[in-house]
Amino acid sequence: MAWVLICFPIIMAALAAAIPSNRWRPWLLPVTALVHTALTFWVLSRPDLAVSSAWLVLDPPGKIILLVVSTLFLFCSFYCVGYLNYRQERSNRIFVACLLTFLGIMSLVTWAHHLGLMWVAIEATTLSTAPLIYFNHSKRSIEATWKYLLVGSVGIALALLGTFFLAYASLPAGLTPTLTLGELLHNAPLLSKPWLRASFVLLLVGYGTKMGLAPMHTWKPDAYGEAPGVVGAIFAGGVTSCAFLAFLRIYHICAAAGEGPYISRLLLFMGLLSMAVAGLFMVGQRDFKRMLAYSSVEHMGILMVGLGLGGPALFGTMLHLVTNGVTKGVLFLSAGNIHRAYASKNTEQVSGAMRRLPLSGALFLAGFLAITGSPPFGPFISEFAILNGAFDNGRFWVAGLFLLFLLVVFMGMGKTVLKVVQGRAPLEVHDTPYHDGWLTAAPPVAFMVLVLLLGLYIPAPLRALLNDAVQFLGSRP
Amino acid sequence: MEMLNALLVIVLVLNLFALGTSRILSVIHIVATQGALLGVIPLLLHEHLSLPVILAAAAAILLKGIVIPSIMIRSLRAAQIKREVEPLIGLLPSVILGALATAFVLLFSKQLPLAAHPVNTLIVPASISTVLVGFILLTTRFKALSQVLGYLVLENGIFIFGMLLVQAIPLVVEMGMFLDLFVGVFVISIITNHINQAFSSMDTRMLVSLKEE
Amino acid sequence: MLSLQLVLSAIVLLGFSGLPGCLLSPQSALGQRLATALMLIGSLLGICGLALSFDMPAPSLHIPWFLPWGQFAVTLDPLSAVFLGLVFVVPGLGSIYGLGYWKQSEHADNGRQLALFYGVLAGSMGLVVIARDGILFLIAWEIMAMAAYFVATAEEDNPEVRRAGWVYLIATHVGTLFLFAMFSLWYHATGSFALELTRALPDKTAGTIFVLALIGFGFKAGLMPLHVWLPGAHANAPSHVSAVMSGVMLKLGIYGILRVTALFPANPVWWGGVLLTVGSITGVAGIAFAIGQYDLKRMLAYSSIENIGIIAIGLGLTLLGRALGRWDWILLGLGGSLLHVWNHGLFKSLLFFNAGAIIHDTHTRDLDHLGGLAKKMPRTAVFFLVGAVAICALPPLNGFVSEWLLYLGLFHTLNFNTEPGIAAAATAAVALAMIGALAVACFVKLFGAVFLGTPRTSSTEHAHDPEAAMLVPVILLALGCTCIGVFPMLAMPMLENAVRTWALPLNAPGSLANVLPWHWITWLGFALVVLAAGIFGIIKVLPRIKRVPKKITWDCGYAQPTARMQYTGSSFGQTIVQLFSFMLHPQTYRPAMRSLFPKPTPAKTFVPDLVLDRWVLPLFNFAGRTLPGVRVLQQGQTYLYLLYILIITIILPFFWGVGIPS
Amino acid sequence: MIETPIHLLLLLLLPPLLLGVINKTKALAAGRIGAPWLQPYYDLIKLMRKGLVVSTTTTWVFFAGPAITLSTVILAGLLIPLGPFNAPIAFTGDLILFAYLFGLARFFTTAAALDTGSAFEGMGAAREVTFACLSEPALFFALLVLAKKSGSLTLTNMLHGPVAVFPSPAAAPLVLVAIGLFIVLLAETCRIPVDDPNTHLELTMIHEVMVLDHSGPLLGVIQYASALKLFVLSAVLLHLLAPFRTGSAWLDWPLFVGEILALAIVIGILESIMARLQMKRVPYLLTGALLLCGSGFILLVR
Repeated sequence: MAWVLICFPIIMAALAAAIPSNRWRPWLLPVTALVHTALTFWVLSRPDLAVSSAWLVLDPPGKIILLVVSTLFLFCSFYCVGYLNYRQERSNRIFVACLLTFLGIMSLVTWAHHLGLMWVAIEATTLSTAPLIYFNHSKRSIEATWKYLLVGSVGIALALLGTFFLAYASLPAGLTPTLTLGELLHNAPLLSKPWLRASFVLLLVGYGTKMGLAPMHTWKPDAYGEAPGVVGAIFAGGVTSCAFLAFLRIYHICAAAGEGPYISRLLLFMGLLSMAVAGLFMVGQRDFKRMLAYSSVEHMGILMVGLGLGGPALFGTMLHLVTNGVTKGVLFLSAGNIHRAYASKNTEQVSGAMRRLPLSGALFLAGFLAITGSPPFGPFISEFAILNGAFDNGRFWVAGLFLLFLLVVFMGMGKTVLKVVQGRAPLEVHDTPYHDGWLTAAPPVAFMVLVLLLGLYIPAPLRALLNDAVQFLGSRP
Repeated sequence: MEMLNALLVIVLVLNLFALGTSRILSVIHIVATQGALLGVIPLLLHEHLSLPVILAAAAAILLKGIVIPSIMIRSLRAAQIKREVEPLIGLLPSVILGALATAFVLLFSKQLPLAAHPVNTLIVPASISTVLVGFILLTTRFKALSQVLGYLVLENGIFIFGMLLVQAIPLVVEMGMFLDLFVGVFVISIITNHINQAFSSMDTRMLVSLKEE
Repeated sequence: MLSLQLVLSAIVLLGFSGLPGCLLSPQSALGQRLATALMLIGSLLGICGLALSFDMPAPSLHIPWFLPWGQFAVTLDPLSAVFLGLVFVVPGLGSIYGLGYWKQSEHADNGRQLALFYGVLAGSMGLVVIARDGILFLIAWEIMAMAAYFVATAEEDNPEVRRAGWVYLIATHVGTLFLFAMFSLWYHATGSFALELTRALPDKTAGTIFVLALIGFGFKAGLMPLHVWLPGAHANAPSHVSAVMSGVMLKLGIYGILRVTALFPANPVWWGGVLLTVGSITGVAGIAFAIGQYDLKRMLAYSSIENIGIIAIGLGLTLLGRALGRWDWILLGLGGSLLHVWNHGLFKSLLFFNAGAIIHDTHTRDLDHLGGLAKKMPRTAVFFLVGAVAICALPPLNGFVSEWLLYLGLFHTLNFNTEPGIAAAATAAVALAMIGALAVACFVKLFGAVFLGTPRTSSTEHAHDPEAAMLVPVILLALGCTCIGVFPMLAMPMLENAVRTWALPLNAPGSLANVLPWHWITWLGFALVVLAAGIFGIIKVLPRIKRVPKKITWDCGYAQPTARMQYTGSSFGQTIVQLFSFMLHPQTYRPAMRSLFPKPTPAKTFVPDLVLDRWVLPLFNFAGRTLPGVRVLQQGQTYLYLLYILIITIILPFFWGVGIPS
Repeated sequence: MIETPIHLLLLLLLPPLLLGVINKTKALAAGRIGAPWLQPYYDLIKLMRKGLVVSTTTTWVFFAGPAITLSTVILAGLLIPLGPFNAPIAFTGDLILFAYLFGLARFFTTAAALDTGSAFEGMGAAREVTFACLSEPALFFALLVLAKKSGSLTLTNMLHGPVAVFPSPAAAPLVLVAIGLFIVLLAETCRIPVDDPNTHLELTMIHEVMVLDHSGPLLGVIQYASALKLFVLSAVLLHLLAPFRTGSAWLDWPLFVGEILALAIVIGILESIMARLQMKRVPYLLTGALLLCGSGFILLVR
């Protein structure tokens, strides 16, 4: 089953590369996405399919990520069709092919239970997404791609070293070195502590680079700023989630090895640092796409904090993966529409989006309120759960800082968003061709509905899945 | 074993050469040699030669020693640029820095709780110091190509460490890693070409239009 | 149970009243009429529900829902009923008023949005009041806050409105974050989000929860110094929105404090002390700042702050009473505050509606551009006067009754002989007296500057009494003020139940209805009216008064008094502003006489907000200037980015085992 | 039950006499013969029979001012016990009503003043409301002290309680309060040193300048009302200063009249030996009163 999920998109990618028509090629995306989502739900409904081999196992966290990635991709794929219709002047062969490949690889990440394989997959996502950032072929996009590649590859290289350390950690104990998650978890307590910790640090930095934790986040604003909005959405919801999953593995091992207190210090430090940095860079941010990038940095930080708090906060963390993913979908897609309508992403030129694009403007505003944790939207539930975790294990300082940074982010982000949305639109923007169409407006609306739904009602299966994930992270086979 | 240690020492020396050389072409050659030498390590490390070991060695020599360097040289030719690297800090200081880092790691490695097998004290320090040298190259060079070279040195360092765990890392994964490395360098060199066309230079100091103003 | 169902359906109706309009065209008046109709039906249903629930055991409803915690738990107890009453009266009247004040046809670009969020605001306020679960409460609370933001910034194409809205947004968000912390701590302490009476918590926890609640809800209620958002938002919102915000939304902050304090079976003395002090400061400072303003609606907004202060004084007395087991203090204090919540809701909306009528015709809020309107809009003048007298707590209107209760309560603290310190609480009565005197000054200034004398500018030329849609709500509110003022005993049973709900554990004899001589209030009210009318009549019918010669004002013999010679509102307030200049810091721009024949230069004086303009904004501007300094770290040099990675990799291991609890 | 009619009679008829006494005292002190005792009555009657001129700018508020002022003062008068006799109207909390009735009067007097649109009257109104901000709290401090002393919230019982200055031991608070109240009385009834009822320099006046435009009956009503106010406040003060009782109603009524006239004489003497304060000094005087009453309260509850 795993192979179908992984290979089908890649085959479709090959097909896309083969199709000549620039206009019809994009339609491969929704088709593939629909099949992929259908398969995903089938797999999730059938526990017996979850194990395909020792290396390919779909455990609860993997299921969550797979669900997020697949849904995100489904909605984005429709948006892509609409978007690429506006960009007929440029060949989308590579774009579509890379997107499809990327879907396959992300599925691989969710299945991989062998850390080496995991690493290969993550590195592959880096490579397959680079052309997406480069889509506009402008000087700026080249620069963004270059930085993304270099910083990303160096980070990933460190992750590789960390993986090796992890394998080596079992040597001093006289065990045969291995990288399969199951075995590592099983003899986690025997692993040599120094190597384990070293590998933890390296993997934190390595996969943290991919997630975009401060101070390894530097590629993020450039990449998100220059890539098309939809790519931003897939990065912020998909790539980061995959990297987080990869990191979750080593976290799991360290927790099983009884390193909890040690790693929680690191995680809290990194998480709060990321939130703080994101907040600082958002203050007075004039480029609303870069602002979204920093918001993504902030939310990676929130995930780290949740992980570091552990216990009751774990549920919130897992939930936040989902809510953050879909909310980012709303923000990036609507931001993309606004960007296109104004042909600028600088708040000096962009204002009055609510009048120029009533739908996208409203969505952008609502998305902002959602992502900053206002009830009744999904992120509120997850962030509040994490806060409860902080209070629950008596870490009042963490809770205080958490709230403080949330406030800073709210102020920094709100200033920019309101500048974009409110006021009168400058006259010249009314003759840009773009107007909200079905394909470009419906997906963000769908995301928004999801966000609202998650804030008021978490479906029982999802809740069960989240609880399983929390259980799983606490367990060791 | 002595053989292996000698090899590793050569690798370390090559690091310092890479730091000290000014012409990009020769740096490429140095890195290529280093890669090829690394390919030999597994053969020396494991006395009874198994298939994965041989394959890994072959792939390493082929890729690190021949394919990637040739790609680099082509893109160097394609880019009609001044052939000197332009270090942030002078060549000599960077050499000294690298030397210090290496020395520090060698001393520090005494503290590391190393496994009884394989009994060799040089592999781990060699790999770590190579990684550090890679970082020094990455952070002190401006030419896109020389930064790529730094990345390669970094990879080499990691590869050395990987040699300890051939049996831990199955062949498929090994190959996957090589593939990634290859594609990575390939894509990067494509991008460097684009940079060279767009900016008519490979100086990454030109690439500062994306920033917080 | 039926009552609760009625109330819930009412809330739903209110909440979605604006929705149909959104499907119609921006100009169609039909949508607005529909919205109003739905609002009114909802309000009527709700009031029926409240009537049914009177003296019944509080109906409640618990529906488990699919969130990690909490459930959909609502209860309709007398305490909620008091606040629900406001929710069902003021917004409904406001939407009628809106039919004339904010015609859909004249405000095509924001009319629908306004109607939509106006309804949402009303509905969410209802939900806030009946919610009995922390999560549900937070959700309703935030919906309310956001809806209020959107209605207050209806005219967001005006930069001033945007600025005011921004300040409001920040303030409300800070408040919400404090509430997050509060509820988290509550959950941590009690193990559930249910808002139900708990066993006594450890003093430290309870105290922290109380302080967090005080700050979180204080932002919404506008307790000083957390009032920063209030004047701007109220001044720049459409008038019926200002009425709802000031009349109802602020009170929900008070409700929050009440609800949270009701969760504890007992409380230490200092809770009461804090509230008494904060209340006194808020009251005096609020009304003093009101006198310093020259903007009609800003004055009203600051006077709202003052009234919140008065209510807070009552709460302080109540908490003090519970701490010392004095039932009479609770009865009088809480009864007075709750009644004042109602009264302020009535007369403040009355005043805002009238202010809206004035602004609607004159297009200015500046007192010094108005004047002499009593002739052009006689009805408005009368109703405004009613509101003004009521808000100054003067007999025979409703304001007096609630403050009377508070005064009595505060005087009761005198006969508490064990601890002398407690009697100091009675000094709050003196603060209340000062507030009263200042309020008279403030509203004489307001009434005089707007309605009396002669018009100061041409802006009042087209002023006239508003149409029926804007007049009917005003009449109803004025009637309400008078009724409560003359027949206060009618309101007492309701208040009594609310008080007993709040003070559930200790329950003592002695009820509001019979501890106080209400009939005297009624009789003296009548006597006052009759006497005044009589004297008025006598003067009128005196033999020589049959025909009164009309001359210009005898300005001490000056033959040509002009409108510009009048005492303006600013000059009227000047003496008091000087008296309180230690607190108000008035700023004056005097014309400088440089040349021999100086050009005409304007002189003006104004009173900036102490907290916002002197502390908060400078702080934020400073932060806004300095924080972006971190950007030097990210100027696009890739090699630096790589260096950061190296550095963090080297730093992180230093967490190695440092102070790890093993 | 004869008390209520007598109370009403005194309340309605006696006040102008106080003015007459004060003026006579001042005249004698100045070495003049002065106007007859009953001059205020003649003035009132004359004013009532005069015609009326009103400004074109005014509205009904202009008439409402005097009417409401008079009615509030009369009601306030009904709450006050005269001498040892109970007030006609007495109920818990009437002291608050007493204070707020004066507030109502202030509201409408000042509104009527602003109604004329004259700078002078606006000035007077501004001063009136400003000084009230200080005298009102002083009054309430006094009320607190009296309530604490007597343990009652009904004016009658309160003033009949142990609140007199000298018979009662530990009277220090009461002395302070008595002085404070006296200053408040002077301010509220616009006597020297706060205000000068018979100057005609508009710029320096408070109360008189507010009524510049009121003529004929309106002016009559206003003057009558201020006389009543003087009477009422003096009656309150007397309970602190002169708690003399004979026990028999036949003697107590005349005794009370004598006391209040004596107080009038005191005021008259004070007015003739003191000069009016500078306008900017008045707040200091009132703050002084506030502090006196306040420290009285502190002394009591410490």
